[in-house]
Amino acid sequence: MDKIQNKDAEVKMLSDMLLIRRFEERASQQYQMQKIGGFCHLYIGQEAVVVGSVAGVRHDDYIITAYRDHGHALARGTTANACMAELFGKATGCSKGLGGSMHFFDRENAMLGGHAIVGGHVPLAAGFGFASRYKGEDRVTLCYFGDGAINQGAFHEALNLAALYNLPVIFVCENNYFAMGTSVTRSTGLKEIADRARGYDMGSCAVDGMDVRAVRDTFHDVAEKIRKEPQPWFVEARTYRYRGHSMSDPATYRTKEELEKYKESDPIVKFRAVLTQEGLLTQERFDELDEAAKQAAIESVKFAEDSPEPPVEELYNYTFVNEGAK
Amino acid sequence: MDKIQNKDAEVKMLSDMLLIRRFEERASQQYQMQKIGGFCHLYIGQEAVVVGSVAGVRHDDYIITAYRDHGHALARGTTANACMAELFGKATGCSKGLGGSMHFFDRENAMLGGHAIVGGHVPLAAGFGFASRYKGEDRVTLCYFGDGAINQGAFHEALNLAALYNLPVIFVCENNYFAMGTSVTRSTGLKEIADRARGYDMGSCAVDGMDVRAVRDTFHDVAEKIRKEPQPWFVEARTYRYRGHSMSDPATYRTKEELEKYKESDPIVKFRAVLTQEGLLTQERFDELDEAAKQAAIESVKFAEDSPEPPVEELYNYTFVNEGAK
Amino acid sequence: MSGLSDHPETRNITYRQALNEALAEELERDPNVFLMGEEVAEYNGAYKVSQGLLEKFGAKRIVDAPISEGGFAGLGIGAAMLGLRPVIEFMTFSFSLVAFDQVVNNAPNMMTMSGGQFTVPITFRGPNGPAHQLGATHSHSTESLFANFPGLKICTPATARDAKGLLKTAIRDDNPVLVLESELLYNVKSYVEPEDQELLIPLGSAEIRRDGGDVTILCYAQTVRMAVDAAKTLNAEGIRAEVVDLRSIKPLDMETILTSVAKTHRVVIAEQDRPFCGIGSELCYRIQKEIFDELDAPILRVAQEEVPMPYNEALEKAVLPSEQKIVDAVKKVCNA
Amino acid sequence: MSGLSDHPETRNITYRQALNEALAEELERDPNVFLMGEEVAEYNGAYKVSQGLLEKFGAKRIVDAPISEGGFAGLGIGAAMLGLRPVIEFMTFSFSLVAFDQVVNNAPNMMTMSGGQFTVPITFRGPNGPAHQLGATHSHSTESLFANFPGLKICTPATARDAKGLLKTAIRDDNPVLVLESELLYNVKSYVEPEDQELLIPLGSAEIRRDGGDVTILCYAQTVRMAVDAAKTLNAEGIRAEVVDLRSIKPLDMETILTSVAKTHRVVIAEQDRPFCGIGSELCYRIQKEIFDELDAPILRVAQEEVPMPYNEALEKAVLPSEQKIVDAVKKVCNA
Ligand SMILES: Cc1ncc(C[n+]2csc(CCOP(=O)(O)OP(=O)(O)O)c2C)c(N)n1
Ligand SMILES: Cc1ncc(C[n+]2csc(CCOP(=O)(O)OP(=O)(O)O)c2C)c(N)n1
Ligand SMILES: [Mg+2]
Ligand SMILES: [Mg+2]
Repeated sequence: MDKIQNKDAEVKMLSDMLLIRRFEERASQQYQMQKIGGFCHLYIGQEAVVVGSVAGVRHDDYIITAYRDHGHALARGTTANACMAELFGKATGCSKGLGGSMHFFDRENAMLGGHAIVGGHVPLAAGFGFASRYKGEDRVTLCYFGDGAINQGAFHEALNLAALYNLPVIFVCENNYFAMGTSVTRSTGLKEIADRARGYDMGSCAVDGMDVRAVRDTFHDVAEKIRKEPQPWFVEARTYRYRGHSMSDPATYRTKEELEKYKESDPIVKFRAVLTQEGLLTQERFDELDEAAKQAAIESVKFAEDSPEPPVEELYNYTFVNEGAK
Repeated sequence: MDKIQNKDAEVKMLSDMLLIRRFEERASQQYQMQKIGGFCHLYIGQEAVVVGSVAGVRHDDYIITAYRDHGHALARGTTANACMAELFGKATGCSKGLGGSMHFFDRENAMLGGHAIVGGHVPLAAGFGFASRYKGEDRVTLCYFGDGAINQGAFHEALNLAALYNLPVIFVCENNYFAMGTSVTRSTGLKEIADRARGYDMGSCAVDGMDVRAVRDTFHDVAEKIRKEPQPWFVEARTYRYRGHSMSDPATYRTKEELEKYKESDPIVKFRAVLTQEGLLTQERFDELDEAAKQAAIESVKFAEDSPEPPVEELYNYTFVNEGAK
Repeated sequence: MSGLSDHPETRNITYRQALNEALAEELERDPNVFLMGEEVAEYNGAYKVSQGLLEKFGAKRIVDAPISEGGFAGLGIGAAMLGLRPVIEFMTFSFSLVAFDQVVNNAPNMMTMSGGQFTVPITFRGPNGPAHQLGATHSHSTESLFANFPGLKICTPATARDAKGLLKTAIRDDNPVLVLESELLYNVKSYVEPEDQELLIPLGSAEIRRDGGDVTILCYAQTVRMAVDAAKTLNAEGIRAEVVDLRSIKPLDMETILTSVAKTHRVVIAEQDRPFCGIGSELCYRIQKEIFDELDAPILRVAQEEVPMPYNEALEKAVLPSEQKIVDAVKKVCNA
Repeated sequence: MSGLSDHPETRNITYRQALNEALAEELERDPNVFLMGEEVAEYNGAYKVSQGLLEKFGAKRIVDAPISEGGFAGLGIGAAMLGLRPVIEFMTFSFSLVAFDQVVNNAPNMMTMSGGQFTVPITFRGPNGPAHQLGATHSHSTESLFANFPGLKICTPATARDAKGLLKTAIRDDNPVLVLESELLYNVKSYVEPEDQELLIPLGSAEIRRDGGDVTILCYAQTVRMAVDAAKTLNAEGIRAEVVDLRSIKPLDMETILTSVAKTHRVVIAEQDRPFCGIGSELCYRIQKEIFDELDAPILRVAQEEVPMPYNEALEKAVLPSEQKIVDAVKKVCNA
């Protein structure tokens, strides 16, 4: 664990979380200014899950997630510019402006997409695991989804296939306790989400998704285990989203008190305190990092604004691969 | 349990199993003579599962199953005539010749169908349970399916819904160890099928599906329990099919020895021995019962042969309910 | 005539409110009617169509479901087999694709497979078709897919009045009916009869939104307003377009369609769906089959471009039908 | 010309065998190709199309799957995104309906949604359309459903030669391709080039099965033989029908179709699917749009009757297209 626990890596986790937070705040603002269309789901509050999990695995391991995907791309190294440009629907966006908020892709960074049909991407993750084994690679796949997705047929079939074929996939349930307005107690009779894995005889564990180090360590351990002995694993990361489900949701289904309670264990505040206490972070350094994150977010808006639209003449260029291009 | 364990009821179970066995033998013969079209899946070997379970519950409890459904209709009281006529595609069939082998229905006997899309009927069973509760009835639903069906998305969603809404449905996995040529060890990583229920926090048990009394008692107990406190339950009935998957399957994927081993615990032979030993059955009585079953099967062929075809003029009568018929 | 605009002195309500009234009235009338779907109860509907219904009818009748479209569609079908009259909301019909097998196999085939013993009086409803920049997976027009299956009825209200009258009729129908609403119309107001006046609009009756003798524009749902606007624009140029709102896709009101075409001899179809094997193709076949000799020009359709829906606003606009595209198509068929 | 009958001195093999050769050759050629589906390996295929492949290529390349069509279709799509070239067998395309969302959302939209970063070089194959008395849920013709989605290619081989040549082309195509086979054709033999001769048939090229100048019969898959037989019958009555086998539904070979129609001026479409928004409706739209003035009679289609498929043999026959129905339709358009 030495390598991932060095000071730079720790500080990088903090700055990644800050970047996501600041980026999402800007996205929210730009959405309200109607610079962004369609649906827009913010990741604020959940930053430690993706930052910790990505930090715990290799950069060439595959990741895939649902529509709440800005954080996943940013944590993987997609630039804020490419992300904001995507929200603006610009040609410089990470999906060339064709995907939008729910469909961030970044092949270079092994980010295999945000996907908008709940549960629909989980079988794809089994396919990545299958491809890894087929090719003899030792890459693992991280497949993120929400607590609401575990009741979809596609989820079920994919988990059974992964268990049957021993595919190296970590199924990551980001349990933020709500699927839109439906609390998790109203979507399944299960008391512990991680127990769903028992129906597949699949290893599982739960982790405090507000504690970035705990997340990183859990994923590192699980990933190294299944890299050596290919098999799927189920991780429930308990977290919370501060904002509504999407920009149009006032989130009246939960109390202010509940939200405030979770904010007390804010992943950024908490991790900042830990690093400070351990002497790894000064006030100045934190301010620098936060300022850099804010600047990157502001800069991304400018970049997106200045970027060109995808040309209408190219409308038909993305339906079929050119016949010649074998 | 007195009522269901009286002598007549016990003998009735034996004669029902005999009727199914003899009916299926005739169906096999008639299929080979090309009197029956489409697919045809025989229930031989599994008789104790449906006969025992149906004997354990009330006659107004709902049942629904997959395409291997001849036994289910017969056990419920659909006549051999109506069943054979259905196989022949005749207007006197239990589904008027429109359903065929895979789609036996009998509303009178609360048999809500054989259904041919693997797993596709499981949500319907949740609907029956929902309707029972909605109407304030105390009927339970028995939903039968094979070991291969537990890997379908529809199965998963239905079980979660049933658990969430506390629906009085017994999900009955008739584990005959094969889905076509795929042994159950090759379709799921699970070691015990009943464990799949753990992923829904649903009560479950396994029963020897070759022992008709054990099956009856299990279903009686589960049904009475969930009749009082509505909730779903999962029962794995371990059984074996003697024939190929369908009439066209030579079943080369298993050994003769394996088949012979299971035949040693043949549900009819076993139960006959028990009844004889307990003094509830004589040789003569058994011969009578078997003869009656054989006669009923022979008679059903004649009935089917003599029955009229559904009139071609009625082709359009079964697509929409007549507008007036509210 | 058009029924699309406000009525000065009478009751004008939104399409959303009209659907809400239809649900409330049918829930009130028949205790076997219940509403099930994601977020329909406590959240009052993702698009607020079921606003207030939980409060009024309670949790037995207004039932929140987890994200298991196939599961609860099938649950509804099972309940319908036993005589309940479920209304199943798909948050959008794009999500009906994960429930496809239930909707196309279990609902429409049950009557045939059971030799008439079981029928399925169920209503599936929710918004259908593209909204604003929702991308490739969230913009599906499902009408032609479902229309391909015998045993399903389908309607596509374009106005508040039709939304109310068709939904009420659908709920009372003893067959499976799909009510394909439109997110983009939820906020649009139009005249609807007072609440004390029962409003039932039969399936299979088209409505002429504007009279004209030069060309027939066939349209439904989102394209009705575009077609009426196109007709107004064309009028200024001396082309009088008759605008026929199909209102139901199945059954189709061929009589109204053919009467119009026999008068105008020219047809443009304005459809919100994808072209290949879309609704327009079926209309075209039926019209030319029935009154081939009446046609003075090829039938043209204005549908989506044949690409997965892009997110970018300008590209999305380029994909979708529009007033301008309808105008252009009409001019083409009129000069032919 | 017809390509449907045995070739006296050369190699005649079954449609099944042709598919098997196509799979074997492509598995041999490209290590990234693998075959996955229910019973494809140890059982050698429910319809024996994959006979011997497990033995030859091993369990890594020929993979049995549980009854989880959505799951393994999606698995294949994921693997294809990473450069493998999966061939996914649906035991029949009736079962593709439980995998519908995967096939229509994840496969064709990925390229658009990712701005071109990911493509999905996958082949979905298996028998499609009615076979013998399989009833309402097991007789689906899925071609028009999938054809409605931009981003999918679809072919429908009617002969052993086409089965081989089209499947090989499909596997090499960098886009998702559906190869819709036909259970009723698996045992039918016809001429196929020797195994040492590479056979690739491009998608989007129709084949004229019989020349004629009086009427064009458009057909594909199961209806090709019916159409050829009908043409022979009609010939005896002095009507020379040109039989055009589409071979691919997407892309459509409009050039061949239009050339034929421009010559004959009359069209009958013989399709195995359900009529409403079926393939025939699309063909009709395109033909009348392109060469309206060449048409001397309305286009007629012979498709299934619009009912869920009944089990009874006579009723099933009444539902399906037939040589006789084609003959009758041709006579109608020729007397028009
Ligand atoms: C199949 C399907 N059904 C419904 C939706 C609409 N929908 C989008 S997100 C969402 C809630 C998902 O909740 P969860 O899985 O917990 O993820 P979270 O939003 O909390 O990240 C729903 C119902 C959808 N996109 N896909
Ligand atoms: C969705 C779907 N996929 C595939 C099939 C084809 N099929 C019919 S039965 C069967 C095997 C089912 O096995 P199991 O559930 O164990 O039931 P059993 O035949 O043993 O009674 C398969 C694959 C189908 N009917 N439906
Ligand atoms: Mg959630
Ligand atoms: Mg089995």
